[in-house]
Amino acid sequence: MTMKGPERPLFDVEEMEVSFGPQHPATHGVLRVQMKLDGERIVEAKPIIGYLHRGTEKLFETMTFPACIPHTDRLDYVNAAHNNQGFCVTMEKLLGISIPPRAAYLRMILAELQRLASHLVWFATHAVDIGAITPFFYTFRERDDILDLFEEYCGARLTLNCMKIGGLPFELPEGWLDRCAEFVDAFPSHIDEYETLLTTNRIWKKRTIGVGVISPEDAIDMGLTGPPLRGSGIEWDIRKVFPYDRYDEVEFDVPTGTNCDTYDRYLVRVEEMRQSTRILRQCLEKLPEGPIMAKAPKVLRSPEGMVYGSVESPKGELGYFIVATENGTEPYRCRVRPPSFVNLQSLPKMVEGSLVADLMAVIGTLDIVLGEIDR
Amino acid sequence: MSDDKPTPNIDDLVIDVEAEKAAKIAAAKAAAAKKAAEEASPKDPWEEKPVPPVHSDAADDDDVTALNGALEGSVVGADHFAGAVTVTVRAEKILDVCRFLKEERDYDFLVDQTAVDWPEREEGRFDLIYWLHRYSDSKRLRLRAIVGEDQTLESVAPVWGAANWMEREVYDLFGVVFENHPGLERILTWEGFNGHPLRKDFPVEGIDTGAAIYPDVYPSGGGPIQPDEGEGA
Amino acid sequence: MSVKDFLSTLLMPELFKGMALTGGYLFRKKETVQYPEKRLKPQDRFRGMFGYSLERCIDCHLCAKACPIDIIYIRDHVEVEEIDGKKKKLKVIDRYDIDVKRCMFCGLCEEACPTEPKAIWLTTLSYEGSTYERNEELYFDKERLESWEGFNAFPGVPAPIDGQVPGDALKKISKAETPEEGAA
Amino acid sequence: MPEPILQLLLIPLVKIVVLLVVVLLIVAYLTYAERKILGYMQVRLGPNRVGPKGWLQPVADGLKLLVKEDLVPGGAEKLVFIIAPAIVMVPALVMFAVIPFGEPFEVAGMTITPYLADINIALLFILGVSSVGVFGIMLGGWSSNNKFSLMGGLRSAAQMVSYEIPMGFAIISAVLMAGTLSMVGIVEAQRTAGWWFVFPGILGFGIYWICGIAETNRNPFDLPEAEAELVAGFHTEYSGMKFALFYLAEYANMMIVSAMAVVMFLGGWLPPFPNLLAGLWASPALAWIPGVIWFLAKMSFFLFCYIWFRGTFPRYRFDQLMAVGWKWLLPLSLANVMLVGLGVLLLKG
Repeated sequence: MTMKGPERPLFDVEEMEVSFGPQHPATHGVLRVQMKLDGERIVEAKPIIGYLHRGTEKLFETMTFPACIPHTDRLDYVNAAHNNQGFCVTMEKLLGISIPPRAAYLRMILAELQRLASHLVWFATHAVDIGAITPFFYTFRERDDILDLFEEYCGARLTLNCMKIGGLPFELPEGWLDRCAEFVDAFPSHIDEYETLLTTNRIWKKRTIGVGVISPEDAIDMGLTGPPLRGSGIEWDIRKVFPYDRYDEVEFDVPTGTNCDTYDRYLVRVEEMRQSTRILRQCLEKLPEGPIMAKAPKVLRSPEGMVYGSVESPKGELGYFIVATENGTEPYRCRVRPPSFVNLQSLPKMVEGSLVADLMAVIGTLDIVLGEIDR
Repeated sequence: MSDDKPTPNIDDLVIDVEAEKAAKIAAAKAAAAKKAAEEASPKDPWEEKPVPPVHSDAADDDDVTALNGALEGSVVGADHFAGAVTVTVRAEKILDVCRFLKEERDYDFLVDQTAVDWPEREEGRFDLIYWLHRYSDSKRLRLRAIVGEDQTLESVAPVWGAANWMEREVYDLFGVVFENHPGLERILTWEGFNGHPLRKDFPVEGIDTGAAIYPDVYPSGGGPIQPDEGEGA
Repeated sequence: MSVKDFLSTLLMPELFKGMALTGGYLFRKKETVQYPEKRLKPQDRFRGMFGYSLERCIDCHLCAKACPIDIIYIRDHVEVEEIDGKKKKLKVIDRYDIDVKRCMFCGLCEEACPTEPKAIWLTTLSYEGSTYERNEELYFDKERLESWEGFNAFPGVPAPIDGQVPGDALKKISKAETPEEGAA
Repeated sequence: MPEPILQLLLIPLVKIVVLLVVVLLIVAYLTYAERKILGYMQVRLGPNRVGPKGWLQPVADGLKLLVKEDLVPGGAEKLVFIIAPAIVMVPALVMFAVIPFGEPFEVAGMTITPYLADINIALLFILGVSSVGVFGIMLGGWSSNNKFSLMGGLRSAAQMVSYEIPMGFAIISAVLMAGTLSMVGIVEAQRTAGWWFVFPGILGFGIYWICGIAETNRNPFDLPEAEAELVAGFHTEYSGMKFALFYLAEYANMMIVSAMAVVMFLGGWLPPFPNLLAGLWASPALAWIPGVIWFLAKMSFFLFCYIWFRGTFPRYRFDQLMAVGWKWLLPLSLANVMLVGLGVLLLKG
């Protein structure tokens, strides 16, 4: 990527190498970006990852199927429910378990609440990266309400471990549905509040429109999923394409963008929050009575084969690829397809040729979580 | 057991072997009777015993036939399991197969690429897995290429940009070398790391890399039970 | 550019709207909980610190097997005793240790426990487990698990009370029975 | 004691001491106010642990910074690194010499002016001295031997230089209306004119205010220290009292900009609308309040706005900041000068 401008620079230009992170206020964890700068312009950006590598995939190979679930919590730590759900959905596919409708609906409620929580974290950090500090506190206030709901349901706020292969571990506590409904009713007005601060703000628009553009063709080629792909105008959502649990029974729209830039991805995510509340309303309405666990054996024994299952996590397609051996009680190989990992790969494509400040906007808009990238 | 605590009810700790056996038999009988009664009435799928998916031949899948037609001898076998087709292809032909699938069959999205280690297997140690997606009809196809430990493989990064990091990861964690990769470096571990962590012969507890390892410290008499200590009786 | 657009560019109404919002928040109620003086009360199912009852434990080792990170260490021996003229095997637990410093509070041990009510559970209403020393202070043997001895030593942890040993995550604990520390 | 010594030495000395103490006290409590107000806007309480309601927080902060280890990074230009904070701090304090806080009053038969000096080129003096401050920031950024600091220093140099021009033009519009460069003269001119200059010079006021925010490196123009990009910008490597000097200088500069806005556009120490309210009941009541109070009240409004902006807005990007400065503010300020000049010409003949 060369700098736009006169063919031959007036002065000798020396590129400055800046190592961005792994300790830096804006890198969302321990991401490191090795940059070559020409003044403020990024000539080359190379993400360096692996500072949080804990060998989770190796650990999966040593533990029984149910014992894997708490470890999935720690992959994308702001988004535990989807990790649980992805693993459980995949295992149910492998074992041929079909879960009761009540369990499926409860899973959807938990997953959509978690999506809201995750998007709120994204909103907060994205805004802080671009210099608006106040939305952080407003979104975390609502996120705390969601975490309270989680805590009431399963006893944990962050690393939930709230699903089991074949259903759910707990029945709902008394009054939980009412509190959830109360939250869902109040939430859209809060979204309006956040949007007042940013959506129409001219500084916000200047910072995001036309920044981090990736064309639909490139987006597909780089394997983008989730909001970054939808921001590039491709209507694609695992919940619609390969519905799991009972997502085929609820109505919702898949928002898409047109300009393929950071602002569109911002709008897509904000709209996704609204759609999530819509799904939540329907789920709360339709929630049937019945058992919450399928009739699964206590000790799960797998057939031989490979299976891939995926869910639409707030970051993109979260997939689990499990290779099982005959009568095995633990996965022979369990690969996680982390959406953040694949999405981060297109960071150089998005930022090269733009300014340092745009790097922040793009890292924010990719919504990466390093726990998931490094695994 | 200290004296100030309530002594445990002795009956709870006593196991009457004979009585236990009898109780077990009775319970099993009751369960069998209940099961027979339940089997008579129709049940919801989640009430029934789960039926695991089975393998079936997928040679007549249209992608497989197309592949066979265009690139003769590239397909070794095709298997259908749990709603997905796995096509085993020759490792030497992987780039041609991928290019064909992308250009002719519209598989323009590489969802995932990974590897599986089978150290004991004769055909070759590693399974390379490519998991493709087609947007037009949302079909997914899994390619499998078997690679030996000292074999290399053609990189598919020129076909799908997404393969770049995934191949780096496979190289890092399994040690499979990809040819013509734009920058095959370690990605999750560091350059110079001794070993490939996801191989089955890599110890789970890790290796001494020279970095400080802080051992677990336990109080005297605590800590994990050593094998020579014996696990109960 | 229409007049309206021009005016909105010049007068910056959206910026003032944002300022009105933040300015309005100056006078709203604050969300802060002044921590050491006031505490948020965890929910009934909150997976806090461990509780254990030697009385109920049947020494089946299921919790140790369920634990994903193998931090429960159980050791027992069998004593043959004569009770009422019958010879009976008696399992005696020598050691029941949990290495809490490595625990990730997933609750699988509680889920695996077959007794009713549970012999090991995670529903103590406390989240204050920090210490200055992790090897000794965060290694709980069976005496400490039962009495929470030492655990009380942490500043501000309410002592366990009678009603707070439900043994089952699903059983309701009456909120009135727990010491009221002033939840906000 | 002979009269001249008293007049020339003692009174100015006392005034200097009082001014320094008051200014530094206000600066210290401005940091407290910022944290408190930001906290309140963000549904939290802000500092409230040290002393009642956190009133002693600035003292605690100061003590902490005082006893902190004073690091000079390896490879830094040591001398420059050490004097850079002073270069920033001293001009910020010197500028207070010409700020008129109130009207002269009599004590024991002596007329005492609540300002150090009323020089006839006060505005030029302020413009000149304030430009010195940017050297400190640049030198501090450059001498730290840190790439983020260097970028912060460069950004701040470019930003300050380009915003000083429209700011100068905005000040000129006020000077045109007053017909003098003296700060006291400008306030007196507003008294004779009967209205604050903000009403005829609303455009100039707006430009001055935006430039003032940019000059002090505050949100939404806080690029030199944008923590999301440059960690802490030019003072990344500073710690202890050196950092404190940078920090205090920023707040002192905020006060200067606010004070100048008050003097030039909001009538300095004058109560509002003396001619409109004359004869109404409110007029004597307003006049009864001392001028210093009026001045400080107006100034605190501006300082509050600083904090308010910080709590609300995102940050501009560097090229956008330049575009705003050169493409919008500069032409607007030029046009404003012409408009005001024309108005003055027509009205005053």
